Amino acid sequence: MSVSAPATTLTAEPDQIRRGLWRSILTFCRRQPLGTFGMALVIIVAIAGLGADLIAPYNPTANDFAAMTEAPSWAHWLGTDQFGRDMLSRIIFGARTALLVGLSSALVGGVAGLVLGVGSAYFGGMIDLILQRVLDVLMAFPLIIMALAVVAIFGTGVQNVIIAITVPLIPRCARVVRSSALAIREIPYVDAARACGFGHTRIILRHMAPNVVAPFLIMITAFVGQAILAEASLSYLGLGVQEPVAAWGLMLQGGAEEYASTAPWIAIFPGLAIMLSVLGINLFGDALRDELDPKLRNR
Amino acid sequence: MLTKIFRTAGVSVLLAAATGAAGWAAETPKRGGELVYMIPAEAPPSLDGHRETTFATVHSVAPFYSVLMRANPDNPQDTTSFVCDLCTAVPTPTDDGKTYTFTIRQDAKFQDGTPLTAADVAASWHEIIFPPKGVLSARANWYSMVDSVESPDPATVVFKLKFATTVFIPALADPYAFIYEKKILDADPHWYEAHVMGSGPFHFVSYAIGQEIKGERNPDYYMKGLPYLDGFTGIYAPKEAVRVAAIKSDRAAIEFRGMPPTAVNDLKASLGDRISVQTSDWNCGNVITPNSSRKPFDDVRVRKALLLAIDQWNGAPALSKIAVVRTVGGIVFPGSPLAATKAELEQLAGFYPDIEKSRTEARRLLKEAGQEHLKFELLNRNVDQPYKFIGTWVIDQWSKIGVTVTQKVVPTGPWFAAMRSGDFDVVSESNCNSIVNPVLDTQKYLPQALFSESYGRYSDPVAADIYQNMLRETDPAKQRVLMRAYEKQVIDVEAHAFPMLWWNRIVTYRSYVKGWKIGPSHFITQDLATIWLDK
Amino acid sequence: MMIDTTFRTPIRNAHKNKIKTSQGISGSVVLPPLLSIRNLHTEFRTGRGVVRAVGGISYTVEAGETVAIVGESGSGKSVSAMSILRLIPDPPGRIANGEIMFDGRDLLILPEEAMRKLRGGEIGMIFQEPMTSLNPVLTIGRQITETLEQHRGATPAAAHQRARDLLGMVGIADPDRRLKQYPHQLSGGMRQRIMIAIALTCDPKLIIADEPTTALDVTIQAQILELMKDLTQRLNIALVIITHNLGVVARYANRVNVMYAGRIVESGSAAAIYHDPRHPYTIALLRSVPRLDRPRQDRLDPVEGQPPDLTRLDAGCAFRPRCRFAVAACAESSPALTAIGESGHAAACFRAADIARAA
Amino acid sequence: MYRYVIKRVLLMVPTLIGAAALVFLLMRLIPGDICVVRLGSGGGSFDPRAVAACHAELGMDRPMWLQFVDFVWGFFRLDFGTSMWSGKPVTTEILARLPISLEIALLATVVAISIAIPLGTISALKQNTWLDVVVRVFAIGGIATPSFWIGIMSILLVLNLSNAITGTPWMPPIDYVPIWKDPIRNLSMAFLPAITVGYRYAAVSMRMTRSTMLEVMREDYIRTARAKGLLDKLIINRHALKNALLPVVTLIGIEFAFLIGGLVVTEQVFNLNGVGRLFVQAVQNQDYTLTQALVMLTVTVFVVTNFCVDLLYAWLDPRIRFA
Amino acid sequence: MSTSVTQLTTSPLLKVKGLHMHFPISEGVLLQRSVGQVKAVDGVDFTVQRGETLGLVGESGCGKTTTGRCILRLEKPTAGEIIYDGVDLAGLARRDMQAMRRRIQVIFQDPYSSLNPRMKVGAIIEEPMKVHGTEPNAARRRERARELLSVCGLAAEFADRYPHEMSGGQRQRVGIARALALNPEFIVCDEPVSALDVSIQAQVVNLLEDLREKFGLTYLFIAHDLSVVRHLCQRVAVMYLGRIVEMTDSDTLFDAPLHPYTQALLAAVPVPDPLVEQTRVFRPVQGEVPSPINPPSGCVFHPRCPMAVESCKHTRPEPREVRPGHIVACSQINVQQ
Repeated sequence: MSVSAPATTLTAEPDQIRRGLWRSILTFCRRQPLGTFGMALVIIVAIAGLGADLIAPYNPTANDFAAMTEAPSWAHWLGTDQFGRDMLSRIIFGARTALLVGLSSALVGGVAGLVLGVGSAYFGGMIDLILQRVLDVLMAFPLIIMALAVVAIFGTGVQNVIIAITVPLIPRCARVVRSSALAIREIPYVDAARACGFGHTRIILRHMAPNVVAPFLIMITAFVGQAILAEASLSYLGLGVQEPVAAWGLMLQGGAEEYASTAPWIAIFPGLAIMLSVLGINLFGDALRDELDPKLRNR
Repeated sequence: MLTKIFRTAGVSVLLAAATGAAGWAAETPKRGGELVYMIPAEAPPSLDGHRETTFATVHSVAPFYSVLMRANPDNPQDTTSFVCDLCTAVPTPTDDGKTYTFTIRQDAKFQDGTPLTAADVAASWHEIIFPPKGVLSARANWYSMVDSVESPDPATVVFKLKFATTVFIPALADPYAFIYEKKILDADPHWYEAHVMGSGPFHFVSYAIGQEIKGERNPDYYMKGLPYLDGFTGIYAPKEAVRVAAIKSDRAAIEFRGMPPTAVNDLKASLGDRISVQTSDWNCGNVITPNSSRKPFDDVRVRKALLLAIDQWNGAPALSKIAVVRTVGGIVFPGSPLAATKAELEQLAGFYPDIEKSRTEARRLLKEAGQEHLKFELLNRNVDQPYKFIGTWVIDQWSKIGVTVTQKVVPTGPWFAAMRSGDFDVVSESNCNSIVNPVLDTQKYLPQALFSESYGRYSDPVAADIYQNMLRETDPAKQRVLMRAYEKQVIDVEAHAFPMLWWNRIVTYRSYVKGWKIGPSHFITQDLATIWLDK
Repeated sequence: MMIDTTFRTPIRNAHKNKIKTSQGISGSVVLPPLLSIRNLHTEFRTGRGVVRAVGGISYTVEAGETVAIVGESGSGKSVSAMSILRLIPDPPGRIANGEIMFDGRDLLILPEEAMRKLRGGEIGMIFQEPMTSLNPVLTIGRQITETLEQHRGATPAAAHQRARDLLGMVGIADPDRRLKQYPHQLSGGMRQRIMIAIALTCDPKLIIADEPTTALDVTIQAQILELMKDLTQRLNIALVIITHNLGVVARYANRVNVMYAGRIVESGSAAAIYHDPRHPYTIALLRSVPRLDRPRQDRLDPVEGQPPDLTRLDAGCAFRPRCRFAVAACAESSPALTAIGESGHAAACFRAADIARAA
Repeated sequence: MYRYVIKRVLLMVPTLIGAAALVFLLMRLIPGDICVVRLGSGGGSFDPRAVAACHAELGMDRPMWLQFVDFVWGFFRLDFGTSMWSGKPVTTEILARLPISLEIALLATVVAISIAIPLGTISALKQNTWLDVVVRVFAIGGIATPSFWIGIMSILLVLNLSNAITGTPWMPPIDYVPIWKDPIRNLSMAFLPAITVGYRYAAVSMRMTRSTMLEVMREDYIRTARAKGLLDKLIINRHALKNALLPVVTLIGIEFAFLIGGLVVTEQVFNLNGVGRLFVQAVQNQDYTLTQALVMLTVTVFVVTNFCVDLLYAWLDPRIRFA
Repeated sequence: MSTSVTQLTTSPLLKVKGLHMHFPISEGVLLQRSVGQVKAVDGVDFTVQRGETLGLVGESGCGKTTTGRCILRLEKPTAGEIIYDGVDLAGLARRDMQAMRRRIQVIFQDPYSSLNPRMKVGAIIEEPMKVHGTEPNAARRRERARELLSVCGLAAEFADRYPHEMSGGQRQRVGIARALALNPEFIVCDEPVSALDVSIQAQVVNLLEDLREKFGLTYLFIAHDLSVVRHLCQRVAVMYLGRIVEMTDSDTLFDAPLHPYTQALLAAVPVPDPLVEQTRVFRPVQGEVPSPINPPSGCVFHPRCPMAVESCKHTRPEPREVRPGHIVACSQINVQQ
């Protein structure tokens, strides 16, 4: 072999691995069997939610007085509820509501929290200090209490429930983002960006925000789960999504208690739907965190 | 276990009211024992019946108090039978029906030992009818016909009216109209909010805030031999599931207000004949009220289309399996002689026997009004039984004429606020009073100018006229004719508000509880004096 | 330069040097060495494949001597040291093969319980990061005495006394106060002294120091190294010092093993390594370091290229792509460590002999 | 340390005032008022003159800012006024409900801690074994399941199980008896709610224990401890747990403060006459004084718990204690 | 060195005068008040001539990095002047500073964290050009980024890589390429090689030298590794606890240091040659660096200084030019030639 290897130019070695998306997914599946299970659950919920119109065997809102509180059968796999509505169809359409409520409140709350958190961390000083105090106040209210107040003011319905869940999520998100952003602010590449003379906006958006994305995404997954649960709790108190919209929490409201012993399918299946989807989201989020956090990874 | 649940599910076991009533008359009551019952509500704001409207107050303290008159406890189903409690006989009015003179019994004593006199009765009624400044009287408007209340001597109370009317005696039998001690009222009109001092069958023992109230037998009760019970405990339990479980596990014996059929099925399935049931038509009914001041509900065709779309006759049997509703009726409680018969009802829009015809007409009306794809929001109250059941049902009914409805459910406060400020499209409300008094009860359908708790925001001089005549009509037959005209005007002609199914009171209890008869109102027959335990 | 004659860097104990060099790598003459590692392989199973962090190394350490393991990051020097105490986290790590004889026992087949007694008892260890290697929530005293209590069954009072003595030994004044303090209340240098004290607690025969001064400032580094040297000499403790700092090696080590890509490429006395290097990597390494004691040369002579990916080593010499002496044979097989020149000097290069002339 | 305490105490003040302002505002934004709710809740008609009398009685006709000043001033004098709903002193209303809620919260905490720490530790030490998988699924299950659903299902289970075993259905008592009067009755009432609330609590703490334990076990000082030849038991108990529990302590504290959120729903399910149920009642009745006091109680509990946790943390972590 | 002497006549590119950087230690709830100061930099003066490399050495916490950050205006100095080509950077408004940033660039110590992990190498290098508009054409920018990579010894295909796909040495080259993107005159090198392995270190040192010649750059070279400093710098300033204790040309400093601290520092560094080491006289300096929150009175080095006399405890020695071009801050040194 020649001794005169290029002294000045290093070549990119072709065998260095650049993982493709599919490959990353495969690796993830191999290393995180629980996470994969979670991902599968999430995918099922997503498919159910998106394709509800195509999948659901019945109209989820049509009352059928000829088939009230029927036990699971071939015609109605998961039975019917007190209005004779097909439970399976309502659960499938409920996935749509869950996705809508979960995703939109987690995303809106998350993005608002992201902006507040990163901004607060970046600018520091008085802005940060005041924002911290405001967040302290908001954080001191338990989520359900805050949500109760918001629903009491605006009334129920999908949109208001989303608002009610989003509002208390914002400070929680801002907190998490702020602390990761604070850590990132200390990382030299932010200094490097400042030394290059970049503006605040560019530094925040291009250099800081993308790097809080990993913890942010993981947090979002947790928030989606929390939002679905919060919706269920609100519904249980009668202040969640309202009839005739199909929603899991709503299906449990009344039904879970009234029919738990005489028509348990009305009480059990929506609860299972909530449990499995939130379980799936959390398992997936946990696995994602393990995968993205080098500290938790086995080398 | 699961198979058992599945097998018994859906089996509906309902006993007729008569079954319970026939059974106990023959038996000899046993004395003693303590009754534990559930009060299906949060604890009442105060214990003062004069100022409160919640049944929780009645269910909590009625056993401690006497009243002047009451619905007949031996035949509570008769909406026109009123009997004396503290008076000795129901008086015949004099002075063209404008003066009522009551003789008060002299053997009643307050818990503190003070004898009860006509002065106490007059003072209590005076406080109810003419509340002094700073004192709340929730139902003072029932007594607008009363001119004065006086007690010329310790045994006599005289009511003078402005005009003769049939609504006076039922109003006097209001189960909230507890007789208080005059000297206490004089000293502090608010005293009774937090304290109890009555002359009823039971003496007050204790009240644990938000949790329970306890009473013990009044040994000096003027109805000799009563009460049978040594004492009672009323536990506040707003959650239906908890109440069902409590009765199931015998933590409590009865809940007097009424449970939905599913709960009854559940109890029957697990306890069989250890459970008894009494049912009755309930003097509460839901009302769907469109906001006539808001487009397009200012158009009678739209209102009428919404009314026509609802299939009450077929809805009733189905809904009665899942909700506390049962009977199709008009604006008057079906158990009252003033109520419309089925034939009369079927003449009114919304009650036609042929639903297809009704809906075709409804669609035609909508088309005519240019509202074929009507979309609106139904305002509903955050109460399950039966508000939300009715809501879900009517929304499905309306979808059948192409109307899309979303629902906004709010707690009681915002619900009232929205109704009072007219901030709604269509609201689901109810009409429910402590005692059946049809003419007063149907004030609900008067324009708001005449009755402040009517929320449809319409004006209707015709209806107002008919009502005034009905109020002053003392001949029952003529009054009934006027009622029909009034009903036709507010429903069929104007469709101001749609009376929905009347409720169904199903009281489920441990079979060892005897001596209690169900009435059409959950406020009456709550003094527990005749109840005994067969244990 | 400041003239001060109070302390002169002592020259290695010549008599000891002789014993050791006579045994050398083939060594099995008179006394068995204190520590003898043979053909040690340690690997890590990762998502990217198996990382052969240590690919068959052998060396010996005599009682009381200081042996340096030199190499760049990723050369396997730390892993090889951790392997001695079997502190490789498993999974993902695994000692795949080899033999580690310590004081007559093979550590790789020793039961876990016996191994545990050995750790901290007969072999002490000092780590790179004094900041993180001490438990932040336990007092210094606790962290010293627990070793004694564990290994010697010492009473708390006796352990405390010993801890005070140890602090004195490592040059920490006011030991009573220090023992009650927590690591964060001490400076980096102080903490490393504590680490040394912990390593010394049970009078070990061997101390393994993994980059003990890398995280410290120069002046503190010098203090710590002097202390270690002084103590190991006084107490006749063998020291395996792992470092990438060639200066430290030159100043303190009796013998040196140079590691590259998981293997020892050259081994010998410090003098031999520095003045007669036979492996191209050693040569390149020495040339690439700027010298403090010499006026600046024109340019440094760096080792070009990058260290190899340990997951994809081939049969040939791992240094071959960066080697200016590489020949065809280098691709065929990996050269074994072969003795050359003076006793105890060995290099793993086919052209070791040619290089002597070339260099 | 002394400065630190003072600083933390002072930090509470703006939080409390902010919370007071927020709850005051939120309550008044809710449409409707207590008088109408009170008079109309029976569903029947009521006299409009009574509404006006009620407004005057409750002082609702006074200017808003005056009401706020009264409220804040009252708060600092620990005078919360009287409940607008019942006319009783707010303190009486709350104190009547506090014992049961506190008891459930404490029991739940005990349940949570006694499950979470051992299971979380084992799960971390046996990472990626079947045991770990079971523990993790169990933990995430606690986070994923609506607590009221667990409550409903557990009541049902108890009823049916007891029926199946003894032939008579059994359920926990529905009225509260203080523990010193009748411990068995008291505990049989409290255990189901405590488990229901505690499961989630345990789940959250368990996850935290597991992940910090995993992190700590990779720390250099654990390697040092192993290199010192310490027994595994000692390494885990003294070196790892002590460090790993620091964040867990914080979490347990914060979650304790948030228990009230869980109680809001759970107390409904079990018909417990506690502050959670009182809170829902107060909000629904639009009882401003009571709601305000309850929110301030929650916020104060939150703030004080956080404060205590910080102190505890500082006490446990010498890095802060001696900073 | 002779070059530096000749250039002394021309005006220096950078003149730092009386630089102070005190970080407040603040406490308080809403309104923070200062309860103390970390005197990271406490009165530093030096100049850098055009084309020269000034080494700034010292142990951790001596303020060398903070000095660099002040020049870059990553920190706003508490007091003092930083006159760069006639402009005082210390007082410059943010906007005006942005313009100066084109001329002054930086290379950071840690090649792992000084590159944004979410950006491709090409984008990292192009970004400054884009923001400053020095190369508005995207294609030309791309071209130039590739050029810079090759100047820094990296193949053009690295432009499409993410930093985490590269080794430390490669990343440091990217960091250098980014610094060069705006064609600066002056680069603050903040420990650019200390995180690298020995063999890679040499590669980067050579690269820095090449670039200096090729582009006529001026470096402020901050490092704790004295050998690298000796290799790369014409002049060296030694810092201790926020102050410069000695400053002179490289060879003088390393061969005949005057300040006792410099002497101790040099003595502590082992030389990679056992024979030399055997002959070296060495006694490590005692004690540790005191806290900059509460530095010793008088001469900050006096508690550790073997030459300290009583007056050192009270009087702060001012830097003096004991020989032409040789500045020492020690009252005990009296060399006049």
